[in-house]
Amino acid sequence: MFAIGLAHYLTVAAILFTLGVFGIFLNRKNVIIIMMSVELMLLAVNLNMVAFSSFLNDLVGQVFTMFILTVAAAEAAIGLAIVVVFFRNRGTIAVEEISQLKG
Amino acid sequence: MTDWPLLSLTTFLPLVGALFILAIRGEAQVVARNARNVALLTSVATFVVSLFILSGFDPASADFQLKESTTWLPGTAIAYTMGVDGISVWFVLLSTFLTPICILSSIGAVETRVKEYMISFLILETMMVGMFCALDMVLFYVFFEGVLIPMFIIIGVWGGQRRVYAAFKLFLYTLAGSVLMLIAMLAMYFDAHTTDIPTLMAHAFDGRMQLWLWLAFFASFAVKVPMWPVHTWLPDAHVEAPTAGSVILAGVLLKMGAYGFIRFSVPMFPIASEYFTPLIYTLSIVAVIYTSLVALVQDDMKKLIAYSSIAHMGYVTIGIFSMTTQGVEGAMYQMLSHGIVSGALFLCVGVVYDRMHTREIARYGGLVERMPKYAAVFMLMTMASVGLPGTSGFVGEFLVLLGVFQVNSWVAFFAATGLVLGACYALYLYRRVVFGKLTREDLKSIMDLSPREVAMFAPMIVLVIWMGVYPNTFLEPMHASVAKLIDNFELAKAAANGLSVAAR
Amino acid sequence: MVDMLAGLMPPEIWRLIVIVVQILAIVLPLLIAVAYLTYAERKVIGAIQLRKGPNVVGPFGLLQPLADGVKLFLKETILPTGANKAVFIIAPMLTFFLALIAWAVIPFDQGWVLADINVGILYLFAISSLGVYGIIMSGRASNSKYAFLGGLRSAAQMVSYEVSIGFVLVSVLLTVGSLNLSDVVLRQKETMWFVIPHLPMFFIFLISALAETNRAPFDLPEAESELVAGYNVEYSAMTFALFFLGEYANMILMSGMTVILFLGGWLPPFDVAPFNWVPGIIWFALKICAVLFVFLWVRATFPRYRYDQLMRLGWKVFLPFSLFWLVLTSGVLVAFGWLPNQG
Amino acid sequence: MDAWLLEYLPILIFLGIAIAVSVIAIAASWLAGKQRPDPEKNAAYECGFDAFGDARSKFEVRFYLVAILFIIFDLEVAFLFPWAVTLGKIGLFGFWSMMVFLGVLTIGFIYEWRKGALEWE
Amino acid sequence: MNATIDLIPALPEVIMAVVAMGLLMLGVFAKSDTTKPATIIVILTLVACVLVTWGLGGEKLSTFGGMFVLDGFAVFAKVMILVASAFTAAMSMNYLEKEKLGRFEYPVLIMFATLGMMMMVSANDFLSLYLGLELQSLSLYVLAAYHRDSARATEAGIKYFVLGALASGLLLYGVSLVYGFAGTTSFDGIAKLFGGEHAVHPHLGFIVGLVFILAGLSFKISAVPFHMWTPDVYEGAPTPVTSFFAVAPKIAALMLFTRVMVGPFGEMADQWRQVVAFIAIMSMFVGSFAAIVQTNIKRLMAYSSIGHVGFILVGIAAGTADGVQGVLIYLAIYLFMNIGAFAVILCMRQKGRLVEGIEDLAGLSKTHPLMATVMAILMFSMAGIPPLAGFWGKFYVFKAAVDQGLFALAVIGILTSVVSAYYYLRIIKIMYFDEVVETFDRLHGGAMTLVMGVSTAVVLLFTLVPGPLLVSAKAAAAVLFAQ
Repeated sequence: MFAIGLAHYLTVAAILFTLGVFGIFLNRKNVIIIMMSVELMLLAVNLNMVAFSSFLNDLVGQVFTMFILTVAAAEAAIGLAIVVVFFRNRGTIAVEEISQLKG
Repeated sequence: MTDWPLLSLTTFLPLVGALFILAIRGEAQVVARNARNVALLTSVATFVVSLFILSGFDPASADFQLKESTTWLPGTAIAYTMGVDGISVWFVLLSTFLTPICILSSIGAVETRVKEYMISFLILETMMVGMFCALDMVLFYVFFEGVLIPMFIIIGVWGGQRRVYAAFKLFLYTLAGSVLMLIAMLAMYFDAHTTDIPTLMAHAFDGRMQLWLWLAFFASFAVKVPMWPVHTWLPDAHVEAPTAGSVILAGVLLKMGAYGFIRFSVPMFPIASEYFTPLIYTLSIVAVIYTSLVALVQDDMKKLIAYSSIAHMGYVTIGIFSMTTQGVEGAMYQMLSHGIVSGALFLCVGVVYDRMHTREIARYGGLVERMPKYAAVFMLMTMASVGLPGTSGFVGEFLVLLGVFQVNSWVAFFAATGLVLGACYALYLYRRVVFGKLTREDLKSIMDLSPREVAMFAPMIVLVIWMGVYPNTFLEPMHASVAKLIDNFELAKAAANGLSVAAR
Repeated sequence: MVDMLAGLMPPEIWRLIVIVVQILAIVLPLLIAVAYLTYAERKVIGAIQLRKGPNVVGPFGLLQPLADGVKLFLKETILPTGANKAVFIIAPMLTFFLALIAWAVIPFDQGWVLADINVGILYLFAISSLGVYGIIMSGRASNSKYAFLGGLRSAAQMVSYEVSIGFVLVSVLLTVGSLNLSDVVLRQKETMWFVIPHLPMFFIFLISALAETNRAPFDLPEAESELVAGYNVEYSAMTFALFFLGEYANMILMSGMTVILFLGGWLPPFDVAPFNWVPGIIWFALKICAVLFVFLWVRATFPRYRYDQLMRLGWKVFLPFSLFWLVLTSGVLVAFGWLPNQG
Repeated sequence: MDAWLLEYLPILIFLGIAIAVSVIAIAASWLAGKQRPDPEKNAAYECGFDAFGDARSKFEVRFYLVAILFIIFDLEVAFLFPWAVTLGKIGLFGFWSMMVFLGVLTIGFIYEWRKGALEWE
Repeated sequence: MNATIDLIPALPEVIMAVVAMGLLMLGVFAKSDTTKPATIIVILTLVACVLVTWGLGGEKLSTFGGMFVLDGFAVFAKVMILVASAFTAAMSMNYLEKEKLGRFEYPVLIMFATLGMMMMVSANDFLSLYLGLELQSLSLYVLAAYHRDSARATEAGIKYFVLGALASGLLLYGVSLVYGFAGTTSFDGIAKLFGGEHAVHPHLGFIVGLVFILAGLSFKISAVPFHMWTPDVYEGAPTPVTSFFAVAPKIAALMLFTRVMVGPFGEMADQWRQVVAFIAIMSMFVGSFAAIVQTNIKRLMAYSSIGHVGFILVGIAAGTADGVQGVLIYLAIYLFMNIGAFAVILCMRQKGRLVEGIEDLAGLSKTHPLMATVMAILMFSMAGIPPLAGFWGKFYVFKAAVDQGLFALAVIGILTSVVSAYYYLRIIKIMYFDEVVETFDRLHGGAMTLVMGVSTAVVLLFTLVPGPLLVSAKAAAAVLFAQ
């Protein structure tokens, strides 16, 4: 069959990343889905990092991944908090409702 | 006395006055009175100081004199350098001369926000004087652009009906022109590694580069002069500006462009100047004839004089680019004369405007009956504007025509045509305003010139006649500098030709 | 992985067979154990409440679990109309197979471990964290208010105690210096059962295990009086059975972890003659039984906690305390140079 | 494939078997039991009423809060794992680094506590 | 393993972190509201940190295994950031009191955000860069939504969060690629790899990573085409927060941008110059044209800041020490111009309520002549009219661009600056030429007056005494190019 090499990891990561980006831009429904898309992007990055780390025999990538995970958690926490206060003010988190400010 | 930093003193003295005015507090009436007094005092003092410049100036030398230099922007070759030569010294004096007159003229005219008005004017004076004294390109630019700020405020706050439009137009036109000049200056800096104007004059720029640089500078100066077709801001600005603003605009600001041609375009880019001379001629002639014709059909006094300014400045550019001694000196003379004459004409308009609050020519007529003194002053200035021998205007125009005739007789011919047209519109204006029957009711009670106004006009009258009768006083200090300018120009031209011959 | 399987030669195939057999050797006894745990539970509670418990099917009711199983197997599988069908079915499967595969790293005796990976504790921690998904999925997919609330409560409760469990694990790790579960036991052989130095942690772990498995007195998610049956209210037949099996398998798993972490795993209580004749796996099983008995005992005797009390206990008592204990442990170890693998 | 990955092979197989068992169990039960669905039977349980409204409604924000707190603390545990294992090697420096980290964490925890994030009812 | 770590280079950061956490504890345990004392403590700490940073300046110090450096460039940046934060913190006190939004978290968040920025400009590794950036961003997300009962503020928070997170994602993806193809995340390491004798030709993946990093950073500096969030966030966020956003984070992000571009990627200037130039041009265009139609002054300031970023990027595109010097000068001046402008905006109160319409400024020169003068000077300066300071920022960046032969860039830049002059003038026009509609409340707060005074003084006097800033900017810029 075929060997799983770096390229495969990178491809998967690239696909995940693209999905995440599209999720942010094409999603018209719910802010939570946007946040999940962001997480997906970070996941892709982590995959990249770990793949490279293993490939290069260098630990920095994995350390980086740990930090990304942590920061992503903090980010998710803050994002959720903001979404919650927004929901309290507007009673919805539909994306098309986030449109008071424009110009 | 000579070891004083006279030029800096002249430049920044008004600023000191402005600071004083800023500190004035209290009741509106008191503030206004004090602000006027301080401003007048400061500007007169500045004029007096500037006279010392003249006395310390050696007319025989073509060099820059009274030079001051100090480091300014560390890490670059850009320094604070001031100095005057036979060309710029007159402009410095013109500026310091006109400012007190402007301030005097606005005493009756400006009643609101006097404090700010006076501050603006003093800042404006600093910028103008500084610009003419600057011997560093960047310093020049700073002052050159800085003029816009007070001018914008003056027109915008104290101007007429469409003042906002006029102020924006003035600002954006001139800014758009001059920013290109900034790029050109930067390019020059990297080519010559200096921004010192005298050094740059000696620096030979590459021929191709000269063309670009010349165009960039042209963009700025042509707007400022203003040359056709970028002159459209001027009538608007003049019409909407308060009287004093118009005086300064016509008297000094327009000269900045022409000064720029003499200071930068011609000596630094001789090859390009040579190359573009036909362009200048064409535009200038179009300006002279076209604007004269336009002036004929104006029914707003100020607009008419504004268009006449454009025509007069057309002579100036023709004179400069004729590259003959007579031509350049004539251009210089024309500028000085125009500075005073058009300033005076605007003041004349201002005098009646202050009384009647209209500038429509049709609203006047027969003023001579009620205002004989005014009619006399107006007459003299109209004559000077037309170029009657014995007035300052004659000398300038005559010299320009003389100069350009040596180079290109067709240009001289068309320029002379402009003269005739100039006589038409000026006299036509005068006839409609001053002569005829005094029919309008509201004009019947109009007052003649007040002592303040007489004081305002007196020095101008003296100068106009002096310049017309004994021009040598004013031409003498120019000779050396102008001669040097032309010599260098010819030299550079010869060198370029030689080069191209060698290249063949 | 694919190419590895492709390149398999006979020895590898042999090895594969061994692995499958090993797995079956874990799964089948485990399922039986689960079945009899339910039986034991009913018997023990019955005994405590002075009842007999199941005694009809088979001798002493010993066949009762089988009968229950057959009944559930033959029942109709109900898929609620409003449910998200796929998720609804997957949820119990997830719960079930997570409960099973966690056993892959449990050492039953010295070397008796299916996958002797170096990060065993991390693996267990990860798998038990995933357990929340089954519950959340079932709660949401059912589209029933009871299930939804039950699922939420259950999830919140599980994650709350998971944090304390994490800190407890780290405390133990500090004394072991390895993430391998066999090493944990061996380290206890070198020193002593960790229940002695880490006594408070032992209790915290035990109680957290109760909460983690939604056992009484923390069985709020299934609180019949409030939420009918919690997240699995809509389930029937085998889907319900899988939840049930998974839960009880988890219970055994938590007991097993307790034993490994604190009670010396397969080690005999005293390494002297009569005790160390008995094989390790017996000791292991016995200890698990003992812990399981505690589970059942607790259920029979303690009243149910209120939800706020439950959360307070987790966040305001266990978490700070286990954190403090963690700092204390590491401090002591560093200060006295008792750290393992010093280098 | 690296040798150490082989250690995970049993887990993979185990996973396969476990999934297979659960799928087979449900499928077999589905086939074995009599399937006679009807609307009443398939309706969500709601104490005898017909279910009204979508069950996936708003819920208490505290559940979010718990989830968020969990994420944060669980991640810290993830940091603690490697630290705990290698504390012997990284010595005092490692110890104090983690203490600083835990100190920061504790400050956050105290803040949450005082702000009432841990209160129920 | 070296058991000790030299914390001296990070001393200001350590102080700030400790104080911030202390304030958090103080606030949460105190019986009464501690917003005001906390703000004052924060300001004092920031000022103290300016001194400490200054004192540490000089030689290049590095710590945390080379991930954190304190060189002249960082010192310059930090001083600017600290000054900006201190000023904005001071300006917000009055607002918080009036709007009854005082919560002690506000100053603490400011402090944390500032801390993040300090980390950013000292970062010498993508790891520390990321952490600094995120600490900053996370604090800013919260600050944007600080007014939690306002739908607009929370919406601003959401928008900022989503796009900020997206930007972080892009950045990280780029970092992961760069890491993979360079084998290191250290700036020095990357620079060494592609410079010097054994320079390697960068792999395509590396270039892609570079582009992603560029895009991610462009989001943070709100350069076109990644600027969409800026106007909304500026408008929606509480005004003091907007003023904070407009200055400190922007400085930090731009400094970071500069360091990343000329540091690790300095050898690849040819690859990124086109991109940066393009972004610069787009930003200048959008910044000048889109601002013309704005009616909300905060929105206008957003577009104005986009335009300024475009001008600053011109300096970066030059990629020389002169260019960086221009960037530093521009930023320093930008700092004062913007702070002053926001001080004025914060004083725009009618009947106790903040107003944000540009038209509300009408006739300000009659009712509040001093305030109008300040605003006019600042607007002229922003338009880049000499002799005001704003001109010099433009002068220096364009000088660098012309030096590098980027004439097209310079010409476009300078023409857009004329366009942007239009809307700055419009503000002056409204203040000076238009009639009063409704007058503002009397000016309150010494902090505002102080900020206005200081910024006006800087803007006015810079031309007279340009020396100190120019010299230090030159020195700071030289650091990045000293190998």
